[in-house]
Amino acid sequence: MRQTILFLLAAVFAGILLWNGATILDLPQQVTNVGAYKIIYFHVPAAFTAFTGFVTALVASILYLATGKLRYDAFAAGVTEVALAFATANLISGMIWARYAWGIWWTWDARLTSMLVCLLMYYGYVMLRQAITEPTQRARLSAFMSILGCINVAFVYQSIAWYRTQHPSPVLGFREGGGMGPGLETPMYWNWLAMLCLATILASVRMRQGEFATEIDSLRRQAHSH
Amino acid sequence: MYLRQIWTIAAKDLRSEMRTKEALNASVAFSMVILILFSFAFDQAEDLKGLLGGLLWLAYAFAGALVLNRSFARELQNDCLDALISSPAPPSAIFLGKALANFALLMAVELISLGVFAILYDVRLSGKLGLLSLVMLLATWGITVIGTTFSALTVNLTMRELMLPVLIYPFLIPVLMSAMILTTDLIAGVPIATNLVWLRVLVAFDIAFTAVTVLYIDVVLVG
Amino acid sequence: MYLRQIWTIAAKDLRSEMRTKEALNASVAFSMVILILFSFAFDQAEDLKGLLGGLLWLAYAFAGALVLNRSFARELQNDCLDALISSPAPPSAIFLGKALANFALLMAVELISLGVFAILYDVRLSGKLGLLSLVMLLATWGITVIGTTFSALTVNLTMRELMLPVLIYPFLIPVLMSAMILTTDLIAGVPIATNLVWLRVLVAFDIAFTAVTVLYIDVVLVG
Amino acid sequence: MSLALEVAGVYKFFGDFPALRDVSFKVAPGSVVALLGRNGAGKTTLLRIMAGLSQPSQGSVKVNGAEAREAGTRRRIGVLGHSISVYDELSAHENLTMFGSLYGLDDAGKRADAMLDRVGLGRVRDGLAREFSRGMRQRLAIGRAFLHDPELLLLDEPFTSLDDKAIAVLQTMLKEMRDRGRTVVMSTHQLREAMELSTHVTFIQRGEVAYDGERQDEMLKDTSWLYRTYGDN
Amino acid sequence: MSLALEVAGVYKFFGDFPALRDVSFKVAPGSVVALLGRNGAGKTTLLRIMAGLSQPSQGSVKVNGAEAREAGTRRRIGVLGHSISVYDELSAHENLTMFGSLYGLDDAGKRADAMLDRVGLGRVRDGLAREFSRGMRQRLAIGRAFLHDPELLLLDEPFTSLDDKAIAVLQTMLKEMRDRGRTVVMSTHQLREAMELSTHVTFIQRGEVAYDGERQDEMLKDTSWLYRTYGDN
Ligand code: HEM
Ligand SMILES: Nc1ncnc2c1ncn2[C@@H]1O[C@H](COP(=O)(O)OP(=O)(O)OP(=O)(O)O)[C@@H](O)[C@H]1O
Ligand SMILES: Nc1ncnc2c1ncn2[C@@H]1O[C@H](COP(=O)(O)OP(=O)(O)OP(=O)(O)O)[C@@H](O)[C@H]1O
Ligand SMILES: [Mg+2]
Ligand SMILES: [Mg+2]
Repeated sequence: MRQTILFLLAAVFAGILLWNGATILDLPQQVTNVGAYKIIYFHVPAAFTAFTGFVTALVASILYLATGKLRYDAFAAGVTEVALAFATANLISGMIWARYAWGIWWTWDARLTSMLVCLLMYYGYVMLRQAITEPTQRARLSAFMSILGCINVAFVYQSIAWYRTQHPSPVLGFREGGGMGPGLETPMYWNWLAMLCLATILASVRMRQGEFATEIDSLRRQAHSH
Repeated sequence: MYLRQIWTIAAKDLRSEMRTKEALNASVAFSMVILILFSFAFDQAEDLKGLLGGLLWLAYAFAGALVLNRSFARELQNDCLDALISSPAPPSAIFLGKALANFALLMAVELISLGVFAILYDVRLSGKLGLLSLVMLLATWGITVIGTTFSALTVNLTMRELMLPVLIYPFLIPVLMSAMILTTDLIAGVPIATNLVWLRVLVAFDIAFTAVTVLYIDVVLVG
Repeated sequence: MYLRQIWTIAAKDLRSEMRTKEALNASVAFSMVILILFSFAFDQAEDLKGLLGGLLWLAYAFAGALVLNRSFARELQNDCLDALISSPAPPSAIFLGKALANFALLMAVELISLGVFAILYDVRLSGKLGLLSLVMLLATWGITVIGTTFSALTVNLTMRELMLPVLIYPFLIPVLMSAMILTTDLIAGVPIATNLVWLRVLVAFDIAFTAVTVLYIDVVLVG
Repeated sequence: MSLALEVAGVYKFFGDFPALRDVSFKVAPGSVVALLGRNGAGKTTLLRIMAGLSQPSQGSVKVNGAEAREAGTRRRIGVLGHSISVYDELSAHENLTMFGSLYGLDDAGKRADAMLDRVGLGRVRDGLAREFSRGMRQRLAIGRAFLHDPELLLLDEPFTSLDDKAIAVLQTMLKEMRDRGRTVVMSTHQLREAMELSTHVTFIQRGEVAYDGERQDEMLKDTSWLYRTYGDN
Repeated sequence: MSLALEVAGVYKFFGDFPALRDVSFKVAPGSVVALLGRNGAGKTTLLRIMAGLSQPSQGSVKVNGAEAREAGTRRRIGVLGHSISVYDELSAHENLTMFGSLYGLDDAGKRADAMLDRVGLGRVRDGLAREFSRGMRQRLAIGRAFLHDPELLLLDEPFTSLDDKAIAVLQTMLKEMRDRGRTVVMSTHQLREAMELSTHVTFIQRGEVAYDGERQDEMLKDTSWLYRTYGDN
C-alpha cells in the first residue's frame, strides 16, 4: 500500500517534471531586468515546498505533544529534514542567481539573511535531535523547537513584503502585490506540485529509516539488558 | 496561588542577584566596554547616526546574554532545579518567575547603559523617551522570553552548553533586527508611523513566543 | 618537569574542551551571529571597508570571552582547583597551561570566523595573510593572557564581587585597538610601515602582561 | 493520608547501558523502605524516577494510582536528592520560606523557623547557605524536604555528613513519620542507622531487584547479611 | 619517609565569626589521626589550612618544619576534600593519569590502572566521571588522593557514600599506609569505620581543640563516649 503510493507519487513527479520542464524551456525570454530568470521556476517552488514542510512539521509536532505517539515525532523529523534540504536548494539557487544577476554570491540583503536565519534555526533542530539519545526526551524537546521555529518561518515569509531591498518583491498571484505575466505563473505552481511529490517521497523514506533506527535501538537495548 | 508562585520565584532570583550583583555588575561593565570599543572601532565612520540603533542593541544583546546565562545556571548549582520541579509549582510559573526577574535585571542594565550611551555619543533623548522605552520594553521582553526558554530547554541536556548558543541566536535575530531599525529611526527623528510594521513585528513576536512557551514549557522542563 | 606540567594542564583543558566542544561551538556560533548582526546594524554605513577591522576584532573579543570565561570556571566544578593547587605544579605552570589551551582554542575560533568573514564581507585576503596572522597571533596572545588572568582572579570567590569586570575590560582596550587599526589598514592595503608603532604596542603589551602575570600569579591563585 | 507507590516494569537506559532492568515493586502506604545496593546499583536512578525527576525508558511509576508529575501529587511528596537543592545565596530561613510558599503554605515563615530549630540551625537562621559547613547544608536540605509535611518521602542518602546529634534528630523525624502512617523510601549505605527504622527492604543489584520484602531480624543484627545472602558477592 | 605536622596557634575568621580559635596540636610521623567534631565545628576549615588551600588568619602550619605551600612539600601530601576534585569530562583513567603527570610520576598511566583496579573502578576505567554514581565518584577521588603514594594524607570525610566493599578497601589502604609509617589525618562522622584505624584522636568543639591524644579503648567500644566526655553536651 505504502509502496504503491510512493511509486504513484514518483510517477506524478516525473511526469510533471518532463512536461513542465518543456513548457518552461519554451517560455520567451521576456523578463529582462534579471538575468537567467528561469531559475525562478526552481528557486521559488523550492522555497514554498520548504515552507510547506515546516508547517506540516509544526502540525505533526503539535499532534505529538497532544497524543504522545512517537510516530508523529518520526514524521515531523522526516519532514523537517526534507524541508531543510529544499530550503538549502532555494538558498543555493538564489546564490547562483545572485551571481548572474548582481555579480556577487551574497549580499546582506535582509531578505536573504532572514532565509539564512531560518536555515540556521532548523539546522539547530537537527543538531538538537542528534544530541539527545533518549527517544521521548528527544521527541518532546524537538517538537517544542519546531513550534518555536514556525514563528520564525512566518516572519521569513512576511519579511519579503516588508523589506524593499535588492531581492525581488512577491511575484506570485496569491500574495499582495504579486502577479507575473500571462502564462508565466502556472508552470510555477506545477513545479511546486512536483516538488511536493518529491518531498513526500523523501520524507516517507526518511521516516521509514527513522522507524528502523528506533527499532534497532530498542533491540540493541534489549540485548544489553541481559 | 499561581501568581504567588511566580512572585516567589522572581523574588528569589532578584534577591540572590542583589546579594552578589554578579550578573548585574558584569553585564553593566560589559555593555560599557562595548560602547567604548565601538566608538574606537568606528571612529572612521562618518555617518555614525545611522549606526546608533544597531550599536545600542548589540551592546544590550551581549550584556543581556550574561544575565540570561546566569539565570538557569543558578538552578544547576546544588541541583536546585530538582527541588523546583518536584514542588507543586507548575513549570510555567517557574518559567514566568524567572523571566520576570531576568526582565527586571535586563531593563536595569539597559537603562544604565542608555544613559552612558546618550552621553558618549551625544544623543538627545528628550521627547523620544516615551517611544524609546516602548521599544525597549517590547524588545527586552522578547529577548528575555527567548533567552529564558532556551536556557530551560537545554538545562536538562548533557550537551547543554554546546546546544545553547547554536539554538538561541537565530531566534534572537528578528527581535534584535526590529529593535535596531526602530531605535535608529527614533534617534534620527523619523516618525514612528513609517515603522509601524516593525513595532507590530515586535508585539507579534512577544505574544507568540510567550504564548507558545507558557503552553509548552512543561514539556521542556520535566526531563 | 615544569614544561611537562604546563603541557599536562593544557592537554587536559584541550581534551575536555574537545569532548564537549562547549566553548568552541558557542564561540564560533557567537561570532557568526555577531557578524550577521553587524551587517544588519550597519547596513546603512557606506564606508564599510573602514569598519572591517573593528568589526572583526569585536567579534573575536566577544567570542573569545566565552572561551576565556569557561577556562577557570571549569576548575570550579568539583573544586578541581583545590586538587591543582595542592599538586606540586607551581601556579605559574597552571596559568601558562591554561593560557596555552585558551590560545589554541581562540586561534581556532578566529581562523574559522576569518574564513566566514572573508566570504560574507567579500574581503580578499591573499597576499595579506602573513602579516594578518602575525597581528592575530600577537593580539590573541594578549587577549588570552588578560582573559586568563581575569578568570583566575574571579575564581576566588571572595574577590568575585569586586569591581573586577570593570577593571579588566579597560586592559583589553589597548590590545583590541591596536589590532583593529592594524587589521583595518591591512585589509585596505596600507603598508605596515606606517603602523609599526601599533605593532610595537602589541608586542610590548604581550611581554609586559605575560611577565607580570607569571611573576605574581601565586598571589592570585592561592587564597 | 498516606500514599502508596507502585513501580512497574521500569527500565532506564543511559545510552546502551541499562541502569535499571525491569524493576517492579510496590510500597504499601505507611511503610518505611530502605533502598539498598552497592555503589552504582541504580538506587539514585530509581529514586529520581520515582520522584518524577527523570523519565523511565520503559515502564511506569504510580503514586496512589496517579502520575507523580501531577501538581496535586507533587504537593504531597517530599524529595531529598544527592545534592542539597538549596540556594547558596539565600539564608537558611529565606530558603525554607521560599520553598514553603511554593508549596502554598500560609505560615511559611513560622514553619521555616520551627523547622530550623528542629534540625539545629535555629542559631544560624540568617546565615547564607554558602557559608554553612557540609553537615549544616545537609541539615538544611532535610528541613526543606520535611517542611510541607509530605505524605511520601523520597530520600537519597539522607544521613550523609550528619553528626551523631543530627542523625538522632533525623531518625526521630522519620520515626514520627512512620508512626503517623506516612510512607518513606530512602537509599543509604549507613545500614545501621536505616535498618532500625525501616519496615521493608528493597535490595538492588546491578539494576535489578534482588530482594524485596519485609525487614528481617537478621538484617538488624548483621548488616552484611543481606549482601551476603542476596548479593552475588 | 614520613611527615610530621605541627599546627600552632591557628585562628580562622570568616568575617567576625571565629571558625578556629587558637588551635594547636602536633601530629607525630606515622600516626593516624581521626579529626572529630560536630557539624560546623571547624574540621574542614582546619584540614584546608593544613593542606595549604586556605590561609589562617593567625598562626601557622608546618609540615616537617616547612611551609605546606612549598612545591617539594606538596609533592609528598595527598589531599581529599569534600568535593571530589576530578574532571567530569575526563574518563576515570584520564583523570588519574593527568594528576599523575602533574606529580611527575613517570609511569602515570600504569599506576592509574593499578589504582583503578584497587578502588574497584577497573571495569569502567574509560567511563566519564560525569556518568559515575556518587559512590563511584568518591572512589575515583580516593584513587586520586592516593595515586602518588603520599607521605601525608589529609582526608575530609573519605567514607562518604561508599558501600561496604569500598569502605573495606579504603580501610585496607589506610592500614597499609599506617603500617608503612605514613601520616594520616582524616575527619569523619563515621566513627566506627575510622576508630579501628586511628592511633590518635583530635576532637574539635566550636573551633577549639577539646581533646587531643591517643585513641582510647573506650572510644572503640562506645563511639559516643568521646562526645559525652569532652563535648559540652
Ligand atoms: C542567496 C540568495 C537568495 C535567497 C536566500 C533567496 C530566498 C528566497 C525565498 C526564501 C523566496 C521565496 C519565498 C517567499 O516568497 O516568501 C524567494 C523568492 C524569490 N526570489 Fe529569491 N533568494 C535569493 C536570491 C534571489 C535572486 C538573486 C533573485 C533574482 C534576482 C531572486 C528572485 C526571487 C523571486 C523573483 C522570488 C519570488 C518572490 C515571491 O513570489 O514571493 N532571489 N527567494
Ligand atoms: N548520566 C549518566 N550517564 C551514564 N551512566 C549513568 C548516568 N547516571 C548514572 N549512570 C550509571 O548508572 C548506574 C547507576 O547509577 P546510580 O547513581 O543510580 O547508582 P547508585 O545506586 O545511586 O550508586 P551510589 O550508591 O554510588 O550512589 C551507574 O553504573 C552509573 O554509572
Ligand atoms: N566561607 C565561609 N564563610 C563564613 N562562614 C564559614 C565559611 N566556611 C565555613 N564557615 C563556618 O565555619 C564553621 C566551621 O565550618 P567547617 O566547614 O569547618 O565545619 P566542619 O567541622 O567541617 O563541619 P561538617 O562536619 O558539617 O563538615 C561553620 O560554622 C561554618 O558556618
Ligand atoms: Mg546514589
Ligand atoms: Mg566538613
